[in-house]
Amino acid sequence: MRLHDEAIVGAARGRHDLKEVAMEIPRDDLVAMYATMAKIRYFEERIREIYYEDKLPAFDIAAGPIPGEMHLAAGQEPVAVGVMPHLRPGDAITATHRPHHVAIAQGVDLGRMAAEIFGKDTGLGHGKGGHMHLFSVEPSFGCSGIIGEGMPVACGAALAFKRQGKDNVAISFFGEGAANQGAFHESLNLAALWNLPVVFICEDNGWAISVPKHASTAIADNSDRASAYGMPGVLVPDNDPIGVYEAAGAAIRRAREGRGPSLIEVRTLRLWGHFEGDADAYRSEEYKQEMAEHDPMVTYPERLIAEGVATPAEIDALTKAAHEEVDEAIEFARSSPYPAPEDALRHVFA
Amino acid sequence: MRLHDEAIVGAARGRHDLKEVAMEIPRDDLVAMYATMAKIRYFEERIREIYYEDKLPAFDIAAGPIPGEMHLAAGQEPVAVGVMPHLRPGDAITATHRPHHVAIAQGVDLGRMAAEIFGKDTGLGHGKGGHMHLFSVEPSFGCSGIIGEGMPVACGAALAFKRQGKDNVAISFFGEGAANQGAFHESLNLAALWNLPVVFICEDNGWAISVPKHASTAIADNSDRASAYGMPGVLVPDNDPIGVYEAAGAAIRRAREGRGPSLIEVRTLRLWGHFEGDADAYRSEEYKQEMAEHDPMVTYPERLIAEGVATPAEIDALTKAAHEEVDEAIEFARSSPYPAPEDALRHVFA
Amino acid sequence: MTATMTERKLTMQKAIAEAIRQEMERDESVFVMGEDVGVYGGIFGATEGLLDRFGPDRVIDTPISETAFIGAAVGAAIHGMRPIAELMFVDFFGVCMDQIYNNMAKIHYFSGGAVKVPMVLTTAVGGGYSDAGQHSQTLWGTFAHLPGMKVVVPSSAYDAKGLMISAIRDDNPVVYMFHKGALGLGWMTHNPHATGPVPEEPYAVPIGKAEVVREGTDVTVVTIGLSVHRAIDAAETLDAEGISVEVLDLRSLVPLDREAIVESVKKTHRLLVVDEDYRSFGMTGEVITTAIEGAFDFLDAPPIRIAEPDVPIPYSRPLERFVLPGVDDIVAGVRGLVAA
Amino acid sequence: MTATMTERKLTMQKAIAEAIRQEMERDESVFVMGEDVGVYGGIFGATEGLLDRFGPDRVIDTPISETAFIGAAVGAAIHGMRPIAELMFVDFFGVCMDQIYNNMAKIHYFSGGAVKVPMVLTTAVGGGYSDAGQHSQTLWGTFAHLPGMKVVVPSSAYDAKGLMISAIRDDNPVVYMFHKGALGLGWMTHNPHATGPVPEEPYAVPIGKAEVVREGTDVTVVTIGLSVHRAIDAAETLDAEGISVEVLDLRSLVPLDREAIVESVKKTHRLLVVDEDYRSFGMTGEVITTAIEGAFDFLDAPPIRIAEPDVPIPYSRPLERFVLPGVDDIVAGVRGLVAA
Ligand SMILES: Cc1ncc(C[n+]2csc(CCOP(=O)(O)OP(=O)(O)O)c2C)c(N)n1
Ligand SMILES: Cc1ncc(C[n+]2csc(CCOP(=O)(O)OP(=O)(O)O)c2C)c(N)n1
Ligand SMILES: [Mg+2]
Ligand SMILES: [Mg+2]
Repeated sequence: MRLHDEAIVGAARGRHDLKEVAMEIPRDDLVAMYATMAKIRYFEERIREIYYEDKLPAFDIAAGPIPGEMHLAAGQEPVAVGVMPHLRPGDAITATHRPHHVAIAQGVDLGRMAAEIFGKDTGLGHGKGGHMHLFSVEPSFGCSGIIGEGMPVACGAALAFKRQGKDNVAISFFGEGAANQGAFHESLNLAALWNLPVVFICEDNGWAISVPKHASTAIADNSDRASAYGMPGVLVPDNDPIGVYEAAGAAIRRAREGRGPSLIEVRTLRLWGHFEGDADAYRSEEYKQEMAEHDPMVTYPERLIAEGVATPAEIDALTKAAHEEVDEAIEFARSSPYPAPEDALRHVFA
Repeated sequence: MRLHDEAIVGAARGRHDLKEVAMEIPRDDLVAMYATMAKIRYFEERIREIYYEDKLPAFDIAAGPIPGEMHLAAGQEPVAVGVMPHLRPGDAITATHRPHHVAIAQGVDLGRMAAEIFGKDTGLGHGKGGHMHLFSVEPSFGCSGIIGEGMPVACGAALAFKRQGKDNVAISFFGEGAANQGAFHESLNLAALWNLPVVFICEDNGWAISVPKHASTAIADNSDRASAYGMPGVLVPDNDPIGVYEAAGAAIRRAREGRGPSLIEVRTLRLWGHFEGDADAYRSEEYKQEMAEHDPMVTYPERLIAEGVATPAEIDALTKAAHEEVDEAIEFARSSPYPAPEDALRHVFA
Repeated sequence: MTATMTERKLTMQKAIAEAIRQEMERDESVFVMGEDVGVYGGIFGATEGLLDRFGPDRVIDTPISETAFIGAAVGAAIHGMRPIAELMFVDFFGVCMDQIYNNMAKIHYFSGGAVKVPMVLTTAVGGGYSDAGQHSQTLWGTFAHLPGMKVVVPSSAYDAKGLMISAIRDDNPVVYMFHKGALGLGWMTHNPHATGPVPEEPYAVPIGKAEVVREGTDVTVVTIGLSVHRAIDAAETLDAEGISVEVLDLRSLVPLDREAIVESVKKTHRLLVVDEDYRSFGMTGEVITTAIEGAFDFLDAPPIRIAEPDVPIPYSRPLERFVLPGVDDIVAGVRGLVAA
Repeated sequence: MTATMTERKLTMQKAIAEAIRQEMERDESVFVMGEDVGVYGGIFGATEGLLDRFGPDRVIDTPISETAFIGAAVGAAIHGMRPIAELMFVDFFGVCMDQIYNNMAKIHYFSGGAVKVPMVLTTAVGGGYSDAGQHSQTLWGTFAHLPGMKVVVPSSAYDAKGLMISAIRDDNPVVYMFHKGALGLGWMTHNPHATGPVPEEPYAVPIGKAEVVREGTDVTVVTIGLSVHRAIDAAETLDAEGISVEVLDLRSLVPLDREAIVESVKKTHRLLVVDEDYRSFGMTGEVITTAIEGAFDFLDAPPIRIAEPDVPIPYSRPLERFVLPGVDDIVAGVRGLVAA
């Protein structure tokens, strides 16, 4: 069954011989990727759970401890965690309306991030930004509610790094839907033209809300669009953290060395609805069932265990530690105070 | 010497064996293309001449019978005339801030077009639009002052034709500078995705005002960007009316037959400054000299004569007829009345 | 509400979808495009049921390419169609405004009247449910400032249907804004005002006519969109205090029914303007200036305004509540005005 | 004009270029990007001479990709630079407004003050030379309506330099609009007001302070940009008739110097607002409302406004003259106001 129009998800699962890869990829990274995936998934699960508090039975988007739209990234963990081990202090990331997995992988303060999602004064933006507008200075993270908006910003960060003589890189995450927004084209051309240290990472989950990729994109692979800018384009076809690790590693190295931008497309899975509350009626039960079978939170630790990289006990311990960290962050968020109403007037200007 | 960064202009001049081509291209078309080129060039010359009336010695853009910006297309005639013979009634064209050659080739009423440029009440838009905003209903022509603005509109015209069961096509002209505007990407994707009868024609004159193509475009040929949309991309490297004729003929046929959009890039020459009054100091005298040597108004008729397609006397007669038609249009424009000032308030709403 | 009344009640969302459906049935040239307008039925339900009824040739899901598809609507409109293009949230206008304000809105003028652009741009506006600063704006002031497009904002289900029908039939580009909080969506906080009587048969509500939705004698409250409901609720409260409030629902900003504003102010001598858009350089200043131009000598007190205080809409509930006009704000404003 | 005077005179265009040069010399983090800012020196000369002085790493010609390069300015500003990005004509805002109003202007707020975006967006505004409706607008009302960015519009060479220096040093995004007709360009109709004394040394003119450029007692004319010159010319004419006109140059719309407006109106009791932007939902309404809010009881007559009458700017000379505010219009307006 085809989850993506042109590739069977999981078909390339065997592509990486872990034994061989293990020689290149430090075991620590393989394990750390799992630990971060566990943190992400549990965070998303907790947020989801809390999101529905006081919103039901008749779903009211404005009610509950976490109101507003909520775009969760369950299934897309591999994209974020495969990039993370290659980052250095000072690197910049721009992400999308579905930002949690990336922010968590980059190491954005989990408590302040959760607090922002709860609209609390201890949040990253003192409650002004919310889930789609998480901004962190160290590490440098930003996201936005407008499709494609972060791509030019990443170019600018990269331009600053270049001008400042730093070997930092900027990473821009965006969905396959965003790849049809003008900003994609302009940004990739600019990055290639100016040889900027940017890596563009397309999270192809096959869907832009209810619109499947084949109804939005004239060709099968956005990675093929890299040739329109003379930059390398790489496809990671199987939502595999290791595939992302390899592709991102090469692209980030390239960027750090002053050899310019790259485009990586990762076929990933949006396990849940576009946003919470989405009935997800445009995807069949069969489709959802097959997605569940390819859930990276199942398949990746299985592989680690099967290939002898980690023991079940290690995996359990990592999972538990991840949960504890998330629970603590959520507890911090919950117990934090709301900003004072009139604080709404602050921070328009510096 | 390289006028375009990656191709020597005129290098491919011998590419078309006229004798052979003559079997495919009706002689009438070859000759008509010349006649239209003559009309365009003379029109641009006359406008240029009149444009400077009362503006000198100290150039004042607001003065004279034709005020405002003026972008002339001398040198780009081949792009327009190569497309024209393939058009049918009902086809739609969108052009740019440099629109005259295309409008003339399509057969837009020359007198009303000139009158619009003079700001007269008899103009296509009763003086409201001016040189960058020429709109004609039959033939369907539009242009605009915003880079890339016409490309989505052409997609929409094509969508209408498709829905109405017509075999009409829409042609969108744009500069190589415009190919880095988001609208390019979005339009080409949309056209390919919906299999629309559109032909995108990139007039690559190598310059966006003072910015050379290599400083704006990450790759050499915009025609190569067609692959990012799964559509055919064709390069006409030599500003050759016959090359354009062939490429446009194939693309338009394809579109009419419901086989979807194409992208054609034509290396052409902007013989004059970006706009009148432009000192054109960013291009060397040597460069300008070489451009003059490749002036299609010289090379094309020479070829027609050399290959026995037309006699010098025929060429002269065509030139004379073209001049007469233009003179008449300009005379009509000059002698027409201005709109009444308060007419400015009309036509905001239908 | 002048057309025949019927007992059938609809939410504003259903009224919009019905209007589009009826016009599509009547006129082959009407079609819809936008993100998620097909199987999803529009994120705010404006195209609910249309895909099933008319198929994918007339109800077209688009890529996230607002410049391309809104520009394509312009091109299609020029060539004999009557497209309805949906910009999912008005907040996204920044990626496609050129096609809207410089192209859609100006071609008719540039062509000296020769070319018509009969299209509707639908878009969702408004906050109040913690969607933060890129998904909660109304921005109608921005659209109304730029000439060449009509701008309508219904506040009732009845008007929603009638104005949509007028918009589709209009030979000009019409920006049709629906306030998310007034649609009566199942997943938004219940709004009793969102449901109202809507005749089955097609009818047109004229664009450019304001409506006195509540008569009063002491103060005129001029507003639009969801704030009409807020104003009515405030008026009920004030009634109990013996203050009689007239509520004028502008219904469209372009054309702006200046006569209706002036007339009401001449009657009540006091004006409060309520706006969910940013305060400065927007609707409140325009309405107050209109009153000054037309009824200066009738004013017993300087007009006042309640609007979003020129800050991006914040996410957190207490912050957002603080910046959006509330019923209490209107009550307090009217009290102050009467005391002045 | 409070800083030390010098006899050296510059056009506004030279004053802008000098300000940028001096700031680039002072601060390595300042750089310029935009279309034709390099060898061409900016279509309106704002970056004249900078490429030679600073080279292509700090004076960067861009593709025609406003979304990308203005967004890149945002990214660079966040990361320690102070970019100046030029949007060649303000009319082009529609292709890149999202980066401007939703990103540049809001990140500081969304981040709760953590992230700063110190950048300047320069752009040319205004008509009067038959460049038609996509190259002649001022649109400052559109920018001023949307929160999070400062909006400045100098009318003199002195202010142009001082405001540019303030804009570059400001930790906030500043939209810096220069009116083509006020720049003193060789190829524009000669404007004697465009040239004025400009000190050599760097100095800052504060953003948010209006200036009384001509004192008067009978009528206040509030305006901005090129219309300041029109108002001064009108005032001279009216002087001869015994009407004393005070001209207030707002100099910035955000922040708006409301005190200055109110103060002047309290003195003269009569207000005329002149604006080259579209009339409705813009600056004129905001200024008049500000006067109403602050000086209602001082007004002897309803304030009036002269502005572009809500039509796209037409191309043809007589048409454009008709829609743009002229000296004669101001003279007539003031006469009417005094007679009222
Ligand atoms: C410019 C713009 N257009 C439309 C939207 C509405 N919208 C939000 S998310 C989304 C789908 C995005 O799809 P994709 O880029 O694939 O990301 P995903 O949601 O799959 O992570 C859309 C259309 C928006 N936020 N911005
Ligand atoms: C969106 C936008 N950005 C910038 C401009 C200013 N501008 C007018 S023409 C031009 C150069 C266009 O270059 P190209 O597309 O190659 O066309 P050419 O002038 O060479 O015919 C520029 C930058 C504009 N009109 N619109
Ligand atoms: Mg997606
Ligand atoms: Mg060019």
